[in-house]
Amino acid sequence: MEAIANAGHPGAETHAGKRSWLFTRPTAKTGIVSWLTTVDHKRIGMLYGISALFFFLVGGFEALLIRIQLAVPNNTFISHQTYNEMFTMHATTMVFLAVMPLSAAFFNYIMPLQIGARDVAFPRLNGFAFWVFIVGAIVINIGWFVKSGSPDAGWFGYAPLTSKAYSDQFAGDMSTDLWVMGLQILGVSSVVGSLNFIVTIINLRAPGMTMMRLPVFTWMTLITAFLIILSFPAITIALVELMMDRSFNTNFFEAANGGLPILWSHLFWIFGHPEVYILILPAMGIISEILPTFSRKPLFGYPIIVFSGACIGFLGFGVWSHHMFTTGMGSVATAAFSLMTMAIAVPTGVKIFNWIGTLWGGQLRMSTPMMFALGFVWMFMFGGFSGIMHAAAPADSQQHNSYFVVAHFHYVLIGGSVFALLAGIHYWFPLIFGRKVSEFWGKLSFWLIFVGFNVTFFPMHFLGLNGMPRRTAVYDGNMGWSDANLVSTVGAFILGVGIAVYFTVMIRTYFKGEKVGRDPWDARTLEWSLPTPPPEHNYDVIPTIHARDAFWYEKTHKDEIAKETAEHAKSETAHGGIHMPSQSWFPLLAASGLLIGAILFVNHLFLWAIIGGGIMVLGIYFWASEGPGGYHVHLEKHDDHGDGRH
Amino acid sequence: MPLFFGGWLNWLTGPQSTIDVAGPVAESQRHVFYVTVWVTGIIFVLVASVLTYATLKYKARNDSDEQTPTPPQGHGNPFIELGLIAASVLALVFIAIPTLRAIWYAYDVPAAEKTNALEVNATGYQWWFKFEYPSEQIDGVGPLTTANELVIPVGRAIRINLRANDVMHSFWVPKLAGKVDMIPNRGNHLWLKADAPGYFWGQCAEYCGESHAVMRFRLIALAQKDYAEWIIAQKAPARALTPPSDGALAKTQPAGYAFKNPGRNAPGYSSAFDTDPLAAWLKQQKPAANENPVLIAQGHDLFTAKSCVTCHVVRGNNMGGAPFAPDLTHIGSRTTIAAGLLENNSVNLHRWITRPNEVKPGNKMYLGINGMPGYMMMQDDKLVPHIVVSDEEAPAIVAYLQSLK
Amino acid sequence: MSNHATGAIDHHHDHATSTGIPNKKLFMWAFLASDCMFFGALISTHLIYRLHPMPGSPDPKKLFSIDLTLFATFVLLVSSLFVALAVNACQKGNLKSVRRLLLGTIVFGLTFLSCQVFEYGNFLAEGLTPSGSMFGTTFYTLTGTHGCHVGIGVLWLTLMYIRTFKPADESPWVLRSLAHLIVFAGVVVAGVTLLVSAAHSVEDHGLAIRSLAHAVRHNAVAAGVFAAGLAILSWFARPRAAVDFGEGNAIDVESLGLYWHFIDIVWIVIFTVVYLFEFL
Amino acid sequence: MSAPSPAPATDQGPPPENKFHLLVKIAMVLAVITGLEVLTVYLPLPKGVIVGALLVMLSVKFTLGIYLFMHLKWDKVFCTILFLIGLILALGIALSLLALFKNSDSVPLTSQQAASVTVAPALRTG
Ligand code: HEA
Ligand code: HEA
Ligand code: HEC
Ligand code: CUA
Ligand SMILES: [Cu+2]
Repeated sequence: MEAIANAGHPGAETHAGKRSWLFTRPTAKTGIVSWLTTVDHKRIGMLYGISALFFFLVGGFEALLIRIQLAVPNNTFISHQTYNEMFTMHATTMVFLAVMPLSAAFFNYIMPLQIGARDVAFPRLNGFAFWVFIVGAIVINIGWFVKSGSPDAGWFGYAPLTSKAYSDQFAGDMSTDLWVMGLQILGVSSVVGSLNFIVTIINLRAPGMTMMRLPVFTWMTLITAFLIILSFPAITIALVELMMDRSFNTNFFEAANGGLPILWSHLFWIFGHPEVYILILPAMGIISEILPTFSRKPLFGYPIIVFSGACIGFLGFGVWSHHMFTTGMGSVATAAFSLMTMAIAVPTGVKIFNWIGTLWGGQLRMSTPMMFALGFVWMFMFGGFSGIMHAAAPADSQQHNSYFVVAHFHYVLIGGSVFALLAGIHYWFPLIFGRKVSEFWGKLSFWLIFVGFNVTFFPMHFLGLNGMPRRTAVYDGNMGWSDANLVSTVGAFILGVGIAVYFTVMIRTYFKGEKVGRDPWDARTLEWSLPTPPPEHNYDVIPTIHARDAFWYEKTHKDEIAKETAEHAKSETAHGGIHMPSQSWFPLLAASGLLIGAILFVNHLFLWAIIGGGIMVLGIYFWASEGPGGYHVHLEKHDDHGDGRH
Repeated sequence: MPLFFGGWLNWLTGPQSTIDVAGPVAESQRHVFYVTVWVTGIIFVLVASVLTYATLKYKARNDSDEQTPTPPQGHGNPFIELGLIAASVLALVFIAIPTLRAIWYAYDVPAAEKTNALEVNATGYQWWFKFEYPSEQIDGVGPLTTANELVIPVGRAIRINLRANDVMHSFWVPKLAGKVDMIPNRGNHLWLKADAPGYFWGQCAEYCGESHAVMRFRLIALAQKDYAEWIIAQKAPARALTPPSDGALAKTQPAGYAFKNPGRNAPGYSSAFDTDPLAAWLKQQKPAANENPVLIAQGHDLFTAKSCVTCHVVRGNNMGGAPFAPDLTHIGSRTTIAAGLLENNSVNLHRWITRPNEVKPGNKMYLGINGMPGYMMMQDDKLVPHIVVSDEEAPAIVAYLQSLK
Repeated sequence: MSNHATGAIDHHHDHATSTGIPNKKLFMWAFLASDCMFFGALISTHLIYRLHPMPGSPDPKKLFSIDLTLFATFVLLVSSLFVALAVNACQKGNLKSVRRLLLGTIVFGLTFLSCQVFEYGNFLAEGLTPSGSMFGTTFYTLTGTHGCHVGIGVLWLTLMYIRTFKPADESPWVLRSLAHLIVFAGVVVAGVTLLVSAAHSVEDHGLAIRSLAHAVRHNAVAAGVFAAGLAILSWFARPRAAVDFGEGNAIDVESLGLYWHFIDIVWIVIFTVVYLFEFL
Repeated sequence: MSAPSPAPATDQGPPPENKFHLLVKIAMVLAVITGLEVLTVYLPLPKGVIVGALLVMLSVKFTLGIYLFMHLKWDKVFCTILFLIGLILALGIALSLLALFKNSDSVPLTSQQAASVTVAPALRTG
């Protein structure tokens, strides 16, 4: 109450002096402290984005090592062990530390703007989710620096390879413990973040922003958030069981004592399949923003696109065993999962068709974001088709764990998710940084990436059909795989150059790019009504929404909107100005407790680990005690936000 | 070079091709694959043409195009959408029907062939395969047991019970059948049939630890007569060659080959072998012409002295052994060693028994397993050498192992 | 735990959220949906392993004491009622009742935990260990995870209880509240020790004053801590100036209540599926 | 239970109705059902019937719990929907898992006493 009262009534400042020093809120707006204590969804979004891009490079670097090793048969570039660590870390990094957080970056930055909110529902929790993510990332990557080495059990860590008996090369090996602990922590981050997004989207919409007026990207954020909160518990349980096995000698996956390793597979994929939709739905959301903007048309069949997104999410929970067609589930179960999986093609197809419908009759501007978006449609469709081939269980019994699968999922993951995320970066760059990437360099990077990507992964279909299993550090030269592998490696380097160009251009643009004003793309959704970069409080006046493409409507009904805004501004000032949440140290403190506890735990210092837990509880306790705080931005006095703070 | 069009086909005819198949099960699976390729291919062509057309037709060609008034702001058309949904469902039905048929077909031996089927047990170990023939019992020993090379009769349905001893593995002979996993504490099975005699490549297809990449095996399909002969030969205990008793044993014998360490990951295959692997296999069944009984006897002694016998059975020569190491009774008649990785010749054998860890990192013969020390053993939490086979000793053991036809 | 951690903007500015559901409540319900999956996976694991038990695995029927479990179930049920009443009281601004009911919930929650500790003690004595058999593995992990949820719930309840003493003026309060919390923790540990020990001696000597006295005698330190702690707690709880806790906090108590009820409901499922089914 | 309220009055609309008696009644009903459940287990009925009865009583308790104790009855339906999404998914997945593992293809080797093939290879020699 106190904080609210404090913020609500002028004069409450007089009490502030009596507050404990502990709860003095950080107020820096620039510098390191401002970033460590930030609760601003835009800054948190940027933090997510930068970390994710960093890990994308790390994951890509690992991929290049993989490709070098496979360039020629019987290569000795890296050892088997290193190779195994490499693909495990490559996948874990790309999935959990690059693509998911990059999506989260967009959720954070863009979604609140799209619904006309000032921030997310629980700003400090949002900061916490980010710091916990960093903790998880650190824990997973500790392996590079310790004797145990990095996790090496594959990204789905099938039991019992992860059990103590088969993963400890020497006493005190902790690489698998790092993986187990890291994923659990990342799970906490994702679930907490997603709960926040769900509440935000459902509760903080601007007046008039009905659910069926939400931009599609926001819809996909919502569905993704649901997938996260509903699928992560399954892997958390699996990881807890594994952790119990490893740390306290229980029997969950100990075959000799009645354990069923296949239970791990089920629990993992109950999470794992929704996870791949967690990776693709945000991408689809981004595409559904870009295509209409650059076609200058509303999205074709908005309701059905939204509905099919929800459908994909829901069906996604009923198909997990298609990763286990070869585990001998019995004919009925195999058939059921086979058919369920195929069913997903229908809602996905609907999206493809509607995107094409959006282009139809439009005025397509082939700017770089549009190029990436069209690349997405092509490549994702292609990857989807090989997914359908997997869905046919008998065909999959040949393709499973072969390079055909590797081809499939890179088509959907890179051609799908990554293309869309790269498109999104181009698309929203002007909004976030007020500068625009040059078309020439943007398109060059697109074509390098597009060509490199296909040269890398198209031949892998043939490798798979020709019987090359995945996760093999070496292969013989007499198997007919040598040419395709070499081509693929060359492709990976073209792709690498493309990515390098992309990053270089982005960095250059940040410093030297062409400056642009508000709404450079003639876009349709609300976030573009903001100046670039958007002010801390986002909207001077919370907008009122009258139509689906809210900003397009504003642009076509200028007078009406201006009048309305003026009225609202008045009433808002009467309320004491714009209320903003205060920054806080405690999310960071709580997360660092988690880091300390996790590191002690993986070193099997279980009792010491309680110290970390204690720090975390203390962090949360202070967090709860300090209250949300808050201060006001008064626009009439300063157009800026430096003042008006208590 | 495969980079021109015809080359794509070369990319599909390797020894583990899933397209160039040799048995009815793999064929049924390929059929389903072809159906999916056709259906998705047609959809791809249709959708891609519309997409291309739309992109080209509605593309803004210059700046002035971009300035023209906004296009009609259409929001969708329910009829088109429903129609496309219906079409997609229809397309899926085309895939679903053969899918269902093949699922049931591939699940187990068809009823008509049940009585004639041969049952085999295959067990996955880190990183090799054990094969047992429950129908071929050897008195006082148990079922006929071999490793890494599964021999089957042509034209008969083979039902393979799949088990795993340590971690998950997967049994995959692409030309004959899709894979089925070998999972600890789970009883899986698959069935397959070879249409004609042949020599097939197989590989573990589930990641199973450090040397997963080199956990391979071979499957040899023989005409009924050859198969029967093979069974008889295999059921017999190991060959015993008596050396001349002229004291020659004391002297070192010539190796009969030159050994130079080819290094880590060096290939173990040869084009000579690949031209007709089945012939090579048949040849391998017969004793070599130039056997040196003295060297072999030396090898036999070394095999015991180096405590190879703690793990390996050579039925007739030594019993005991351990179930987690390959049965070597007839190792000389196999075309490969180290789980299908190296062709079975003197140099490769030499390489394997002197430097197992270079061939197959982390393998259990090197590290020891279940408390049995291997080439290394645990002492005070440190790995220390336990068995050393020197380049001088190796030729005798090689000769001994090769004599075990 | 998070009574103030959350929701500032809407509270103050747009008085209503888009749906009219308070943010915290929505958050809780979404979290509980997620927790359904959590316990769903855990209970499934247990049941899967019960489907085909290993030969020679322990017979749960011989281990389980239905009286004890029934008692624990009633205890949890009553605590659930208390927290429901606490929400009710808070909505009406009845601070004293809120405090009493929260304390009641805590006491019953702890009694439940004591039952669990007691049960574990018995099972361990019978040779059922987490590593000894699959049944032990899944049973301890499942009920232990539930127990952890209860423990977190008790911590949250305690923090909420202490929160009700926050002074309305801005005077510093953190240190006092921390002290409050620490004393509380001492009382809890001592109390549970006494309770478990009492249960054991009731088992040995029958239900009589004598056995209770026995428990106290054997845990003199715990008894001392318990008594002293209670005294300090009542000193902390003495009536003072106005506090900053009222109807406005009903949503905080309600979120806590949702969590607590959910634990109870999970127990309802465990009671039937894990315990009763074994008696068929 | 009716001590005067020290909290300041607020202007937040009509006070919520007093549910004291209702809640106590619900608790009693729940207690009674719990007792019945235990009794049911010992009834000389076919196993299927007992399981059915237990599941029915379980669902009644569950529903009473979420609907009344947890206020779903008085809250916006959206809360119910939100929770049901999780509940139904969890139920569906739990049931499919049980079905998968009940299947004869899934009987663990360790529980097939008769099976002889490589069950515990470490124990056999030769
Ligand atoms: C972004 C992530 C993503 C996405 C979106 C998908 C989408 C799909 N995936 Fe994929 N998948 C992965 C990521 C993804 N997958 C990963 C990472 C793995 C491997 C994990 C591992 O083992 O490491 C995997 C593995 C995998 C397997 C297991 C293979 C194996 O290991 O044996 C299967 C099996 O069914 C499968 C199927 C599908 C299907 C049917 C879709 C569908 O959603 C695709 C639907 C799309 C289309 C079909 C195209 C557009 C539709 C039309 C134009 C309409 C008309 C079409 C028809 C009627 C056919 N995937
Ligand atoms: C979103 C997920 C994602 C992404 C983006 C990628 C991207 C890439 N992947 Fe990966 N991959 C997976 C997810 C992903 N992958 C998964 C889930 C697996 C399964 C793992 C398992 O089996 O457990 C896998 C496995 C996998 C394999 C199979 C390994 C095996 O089975 O043995 C291969 C082989 O070629 C491969 C290659 C690549 C390549 C070449 C890229 C390229 O697209 C990468 C492009 C990026 C770059 C080339 C970076 C460029 C960087 C620079 C220019 C700067 C240099 C960097 C530094 C100095 C830090 N991946
Ligand atoms: C610790 C037990 C152990 C000892 C001791 C041992 N081996 Fe092995 N041996 C194995 C295992 C396990 C394999 C399978 C390794 C693999 O392929 O991963 C094997 C494989 C082999 C093979 C190849 C078999 C095939 O079919 O592929 C040969 C030949 C062999 N060992 C010979 C020897 C000789 C000679 C010695 C003694 C100098 C020896 N072994 C000592 C365990 C042992
Ligand atoms: Cu065995 Cu891979
Ligand atoms: Cu999947």
